[in-house]
Amino acid sequence: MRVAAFLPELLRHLFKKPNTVDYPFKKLEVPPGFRGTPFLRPELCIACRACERDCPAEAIEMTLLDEAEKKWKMIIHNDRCVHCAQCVDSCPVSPIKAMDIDERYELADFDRHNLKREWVYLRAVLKKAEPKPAPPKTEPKPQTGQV
Amino acid sequence: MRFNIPIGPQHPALKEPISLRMTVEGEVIRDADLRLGYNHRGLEKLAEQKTWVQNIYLTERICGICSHSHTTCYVQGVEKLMEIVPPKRGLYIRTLVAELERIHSHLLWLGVAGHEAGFDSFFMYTWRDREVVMDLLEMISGNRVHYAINTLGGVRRDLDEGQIKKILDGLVVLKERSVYYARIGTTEPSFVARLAGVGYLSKEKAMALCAVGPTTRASGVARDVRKDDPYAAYEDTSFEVATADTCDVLGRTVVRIKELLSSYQISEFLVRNLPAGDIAVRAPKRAKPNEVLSRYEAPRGENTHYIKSNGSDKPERLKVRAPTLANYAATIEMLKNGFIADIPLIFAAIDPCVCCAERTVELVNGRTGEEKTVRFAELRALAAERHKQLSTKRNAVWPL
Amino acid sequence: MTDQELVDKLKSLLGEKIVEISNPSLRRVFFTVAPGNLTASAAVLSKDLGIWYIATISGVDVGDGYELLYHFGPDTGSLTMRTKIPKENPHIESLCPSFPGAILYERELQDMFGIAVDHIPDPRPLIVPDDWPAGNFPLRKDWTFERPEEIIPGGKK
Amino acid sequence: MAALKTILYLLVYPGVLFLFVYSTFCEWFDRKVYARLQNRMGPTHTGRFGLLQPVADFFKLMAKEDITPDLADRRLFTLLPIFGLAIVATAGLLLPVWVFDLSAVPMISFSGDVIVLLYLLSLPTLILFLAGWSSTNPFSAIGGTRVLTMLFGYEAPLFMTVLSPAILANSWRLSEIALFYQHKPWLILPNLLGFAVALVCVQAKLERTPFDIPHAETEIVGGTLTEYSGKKLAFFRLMTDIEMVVSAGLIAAVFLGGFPGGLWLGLLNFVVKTLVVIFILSLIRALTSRIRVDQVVSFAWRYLAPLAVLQLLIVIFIKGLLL
Repeated sequence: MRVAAFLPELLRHLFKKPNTVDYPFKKLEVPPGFRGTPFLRPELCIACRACERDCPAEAIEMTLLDEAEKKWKMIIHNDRCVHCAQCVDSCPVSPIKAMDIDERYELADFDRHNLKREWVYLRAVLKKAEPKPAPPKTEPKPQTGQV
Repeated sequence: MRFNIPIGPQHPALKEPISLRMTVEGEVIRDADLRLGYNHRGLEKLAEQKTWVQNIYLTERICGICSHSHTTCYVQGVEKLMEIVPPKRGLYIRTLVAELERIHSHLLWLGVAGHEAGFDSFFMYTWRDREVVMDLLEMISGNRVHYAINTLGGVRRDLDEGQIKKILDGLVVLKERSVYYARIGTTEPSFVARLAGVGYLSKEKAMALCAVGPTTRASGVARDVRKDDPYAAYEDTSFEVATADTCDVLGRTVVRIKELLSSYQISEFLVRNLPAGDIAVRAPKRAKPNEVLSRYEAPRGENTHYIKSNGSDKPERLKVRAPTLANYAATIEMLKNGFIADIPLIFAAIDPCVCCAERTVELVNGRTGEEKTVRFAELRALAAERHKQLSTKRNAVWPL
Repeated sequence: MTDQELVDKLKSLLGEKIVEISNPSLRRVFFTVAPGNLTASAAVLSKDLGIWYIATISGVDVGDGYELLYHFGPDTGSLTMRTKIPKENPHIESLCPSFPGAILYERELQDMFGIAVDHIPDPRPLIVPDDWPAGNFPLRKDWTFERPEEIIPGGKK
Repeated sequence: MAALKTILYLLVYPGVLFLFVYSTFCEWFDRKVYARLQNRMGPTHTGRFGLLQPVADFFKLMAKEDITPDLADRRLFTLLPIFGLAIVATAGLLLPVWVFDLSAVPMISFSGDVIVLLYLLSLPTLILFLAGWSSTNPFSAIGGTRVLTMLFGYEAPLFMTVLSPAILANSWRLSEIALFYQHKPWLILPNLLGFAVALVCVQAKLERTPFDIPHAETEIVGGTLTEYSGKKLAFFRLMTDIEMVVSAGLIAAVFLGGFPGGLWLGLLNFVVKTLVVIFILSLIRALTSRIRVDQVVSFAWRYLAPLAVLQLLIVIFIKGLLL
């Protein structure tokens, strides 16, 4: 038993910088590999629907718009997404995944409809012989940002 | 004078909804009753409609604090059903995450115990240093709470040299701080006065009521699944099962601190002896009809999953027994003849993990004492009715 | 005590009460008894084998009946006692005299499967709310639920 | 003119307005020190350094919906916060800081005002008890009984320790006690033990950790104030803040030599000395965990009361031998 056992530790911190982060004004950096928001690289997607099948939250919705053109539509419901990145693991396209996840974590919105992301695209065809066309290095922007 | 006080479903001491009805006489509790189901999400039924892969993430969401324990328990059961053996490196990483999770859970518990006893400085400092292990877990798995590192047949992410160095550095800091908190927690007089002798659970009672985890170990029962029934990489590690024989909340604190120290030792061993090789093997889509019982020592005690497969890509039955449920009977026993002031500490000492989903509320009519259960829609209707009767009408319309 | 010793000991203690016994993997023993022999077998487990820990009770709807699995935890691993009861008027004797800790799981069993547990010390519902409609037992296979269509609040469609 | 002066005295300085401003500042100081001791930031955004946060909290509460329980006595329930605020504000007027001239304002400074001040500081405790009891909520009722139980523990030692410097100074008047110690500062030293005991008792009176038992939120939700909301809760919070300022002022006046130096310097003295006392109170709050109500009573009678008696004996001894 020691009275005021915590005293030295408390006084030591009295004039130190606080350990907490002034969050909405200052932001913490996320480590590499952080699982943020999923997105699609539509030019690579072969429409195998593996991500849709494996998504535990049923947040991925794929529909075939045009049979002849092989035109597909994918909606990612970010309001349902649990950020597990199973879709990235399930995606068979390699080395650059068609389905990938970025590091954005501030998704809050006043309207759940704004959280949907939608892509309309033609199915990519895997070419076995020739190497893949160099995928764009920059983060592809969602083709239709608005809903 | 005897009267009833309700602790929960909504109460500042409870982080999750559960209802404890206390019959008190002055400051002394004479009887306690328990009511669950405020957060029943029908998870076992839902699991029967999801595929094996989807169920990993479903079981992960049984609990936030011990998310890794439920997935590991589920995944190692399914691996047996599918007759695949994960590679050694995968098992080591899985065990490492499990131990880091135990560290974060026990540090969290230390802080919560401080907070329940009104020792907020202790709470702030332990949680500040808990960030170290949270950052390690985030670095390894990509998320702070739901690590999702397990997959059928191994783990999903590998460790590189830089990460291993960071983990070792972090463990040094954590170890030093834990030793310090152990000293504070067992020497600060006002804190010890709240812990010692509170929530007595004798060894016989602990065994009869089938308590698990640190609750029984603090009553002198050396029972630890990691030792009795080694899974994952625990066969390679060596550690002591932490016990105490004071049978009170102080004993449970001591057990948890001892487990923290042994967890640092195990994690360090795992990181230093990480075998080379693959981290996962491919898992089939279906499992043959069979059944398996999987056990796991979660930070709160033994976690049991019974999984039955029927040859399809979905389980026939997934039975989950989380450790907290097993401790409820013992909690009622500990609460009896205690003080009202000790309720939060005793209840927190089993490290309850109830999880949240609001479904119903109980309304007690103040005049008649009559109780009824009201659904959320009715409650909103009642609120709207009351709102209309108010003399000053508000103009603002609530957006929902 | 190895698994084989446990199996031999069970065989000698319970005799012909055991319908079937298996040891599918290391530290896992499953044995089956008739529903009538349940409490007697449990008493033997707790008295003669010194088992005090019951992990949980799993109920499974197997089509032509309910299979109940009582998972015990001896020091050597896990021991499961299995029994099967018919679907008509399902009821089972309580294990609370031998294992007081079983009460929570028996109450859960009542709520989820509608299996009446005879002589249970506290038969009130544990998990389902008090006004839960009678005759609804969620974990039976014939109980299905309609998922209501998700209505997303907000202005836009 | 005299009437105007009295009104100014009651309403502006050192009356309600000054007490409001200074007590919110003290709450900010307490919160900030508590936060920095815990390596946190504390109030940051409202006003410069978050100085206006307690004021903002007060006005936010004033704007909130005000609910009275169906079963509660409506009149008592409403009047209690107003009474409580009035009582502590009155107590604030008795502090010797604004009364630098011994001959002036006899209704504010008189022989025996230290007793009146102590009495006025006891009343908020009773107000809190009545508030808890009239709320007809089990949590409030338990909180109310805890308030009274604790009162029996700390009140006697507090009276004894505060009165022992008065005995040494041979006066029951706060300004005279302060003046005595200003002339003989070395006589403060024998009272150090009493100072420590008084700090602990004031901590208990203000219901702060380790004595925040009547409103221990993890045990009995809001305790005595569970059913209070809106304006009434705002009044109670303000009451607690002013009570803290007045108690700190009392301790400073009795043990730390009062507030000499006229209008401005006296005010400066008052601010510095009360802040020192409040800093120590915050430190105690950060250092300890909440104890049980039975432990409070046994702690008070096992340690505080004997120490207070010892302090009295020391004072009587010194008075008999040296003076």
